[in-house]
Amino acid sequence: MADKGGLFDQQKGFEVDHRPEPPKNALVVDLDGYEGPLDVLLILARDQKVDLLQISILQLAEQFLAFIEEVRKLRLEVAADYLVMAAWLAYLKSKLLLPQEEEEGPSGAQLAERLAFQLKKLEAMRGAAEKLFNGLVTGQERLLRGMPEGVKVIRHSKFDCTLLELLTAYADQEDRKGIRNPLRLMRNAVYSVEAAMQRLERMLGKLPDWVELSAYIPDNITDPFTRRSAQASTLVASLQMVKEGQLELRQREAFGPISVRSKSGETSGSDEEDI
Amino acid sequence: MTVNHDHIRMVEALLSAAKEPLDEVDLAMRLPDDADIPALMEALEKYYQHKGFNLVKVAGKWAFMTAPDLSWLLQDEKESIRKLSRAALETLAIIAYHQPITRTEIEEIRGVGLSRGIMDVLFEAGWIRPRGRRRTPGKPVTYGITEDFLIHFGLDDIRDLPGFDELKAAGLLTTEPSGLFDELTTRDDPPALDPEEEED
Amino acid sequence: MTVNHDHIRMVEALLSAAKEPLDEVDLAMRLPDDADIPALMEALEKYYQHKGFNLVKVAGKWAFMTAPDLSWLLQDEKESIRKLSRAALETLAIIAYHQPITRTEIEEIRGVGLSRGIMDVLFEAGWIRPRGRRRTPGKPVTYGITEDFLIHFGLDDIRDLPGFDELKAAGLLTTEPSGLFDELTTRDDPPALDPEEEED
Repeated sequence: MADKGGLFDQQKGFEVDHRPEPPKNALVVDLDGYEGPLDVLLILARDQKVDLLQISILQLAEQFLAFIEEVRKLRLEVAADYLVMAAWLAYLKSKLLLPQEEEEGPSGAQLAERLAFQLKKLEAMRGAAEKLFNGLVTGQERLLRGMPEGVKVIRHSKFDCTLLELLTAYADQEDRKGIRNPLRLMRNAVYSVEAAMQRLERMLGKLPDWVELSAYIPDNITDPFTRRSAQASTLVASLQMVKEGQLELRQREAFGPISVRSKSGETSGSDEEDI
Repeated sequence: MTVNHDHIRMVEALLSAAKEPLDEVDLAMRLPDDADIPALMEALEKYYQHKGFNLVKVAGKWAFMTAPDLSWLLQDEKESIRKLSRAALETLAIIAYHQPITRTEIEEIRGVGLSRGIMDVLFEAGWIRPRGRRRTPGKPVTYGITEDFLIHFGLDDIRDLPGFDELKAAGLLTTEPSGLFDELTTRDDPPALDPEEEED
Repeated sequence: MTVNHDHIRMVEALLSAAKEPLDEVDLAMRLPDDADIPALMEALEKYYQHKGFNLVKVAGKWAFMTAPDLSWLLQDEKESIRKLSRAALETLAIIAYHQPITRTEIEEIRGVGLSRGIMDVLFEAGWIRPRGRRRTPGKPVTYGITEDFLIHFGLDDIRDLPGFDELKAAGLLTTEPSGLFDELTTRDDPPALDPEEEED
């Protein structure tokens, strides 16, 4: 294709794109320079130098097919969407060339028109993007006050939160859930029921007769949280031991102190050392 | 000028001190009840039109901005330009002109799959936002542009986009599928991602 | 006034856009050689002395500042806006996506206890409300979002919130879903009202 140089020149319009310009060697055809098959078609179409709605789709189809042919000669794999486009254009070409048959669906001419329209649309958006960035961009052509003293916008709600922030918060949350089997750090400040039971069992024989349950709580616990958990666990442990027949519990009035003693006739587990 | 001079001074003070453009509701809340905001703004706009900075309306909000013809003077103060890839630029323009628009419709117009990086960049810039859902099967999310977009590009309204009315009149801003390739393939799977687009 | 009008405009633009006060040397460097800076500043100072903002000299440098008699205008706005804490944001998002939801369920999803203050803030903002009671042991109260929430975030309907896949497509999510909450996040139907629930 002799017009390759001119073809690449069309890409200069966008200043913000800093992709290195493809080499102008007509033998090197690099698909990486294009934004898909429609982009190639648009660039080819511009060579016809007429309004896109007036272009010869037949000629365009031939150009595209030749282009793909060229690319395939140099490089084996061509992205699937280019091949789909090539196949479709070949189909369109045959439809345009063959005499019109009575059949379902749009005619070749209608399809050609639609393609031209789609190219026109894409071109319009490219032009628009360019104009947008060449317009009165705030921060470039027009600057806001550099040193505002700080009137904040009066929002109509007291809290400032954008939808994006909300979505991001949710997404972060979801992201964290993506971690499987997260490491969980157990709170070791909890005095477990098991520990309370062991202690009760060990101490039972040493304290005869009714003793307040609170006496069984280790007195070296200073952290209030741990202390409360020890109280709760000791109570639960004592209830369990009553159920097992090792203990008797007594409470004389509501909210009054709870006393405990070893059930008569029962031997306690062991009477070794205290803590 | 028949507008109240005290009110003029208040608007000047507020707009000069504001960190971002203020709308007329914001101004009305600060000013005495009898202030005629539209008349004040009109007077001020006129008053500042030939100064070194002008009163301009962006996204329906007012702000003092330096005069465009002096932008050459202010090189040091300019914000560094966010470099957008061509794909991102095009996607942004498509969203702005067609909003609300779904992902698939964007892909349809560009004729190529939309890589995740692109939307990411536009979200991050604060220029696009999810707008709602299309009431069609699958209820796809639609996207639109934000107020920041309008402010950034110095537009008061979406209608101020370059060539908006002409493009609309020419029917170029419809999002209906062209049905072009239906003949060949029923594309219910999204078009393959263009690996090149990932690079931005 | 004999000062050059173009020079006046340049000083106005420079001082308006400057991020810090400028001294006369700074200004002279940017202006044409023949600019008479002291005369310009004198003219401008006089010109702006009765406006809503004045040209003032602080520590030998020039800046536009709000007229002292109007500083009250800028006062109470400064504190009126609060940002939501990360925990509150997350809680709000969870309520929005999973409503109606109980306290315990929120805690389960976030993996940490919910402090009282968080819900208070969201109530204060007017974004959440108690919705009813779950018909499970203990009859816990369920929470949901309010109409104000929808208005604030510009949503027509709570169903307009993007789903998991769309968040991912928009680049907001980076990891794979854990599968833990699949039925909550990937269903395409709007979260149906909990049948177990009585609306109040």
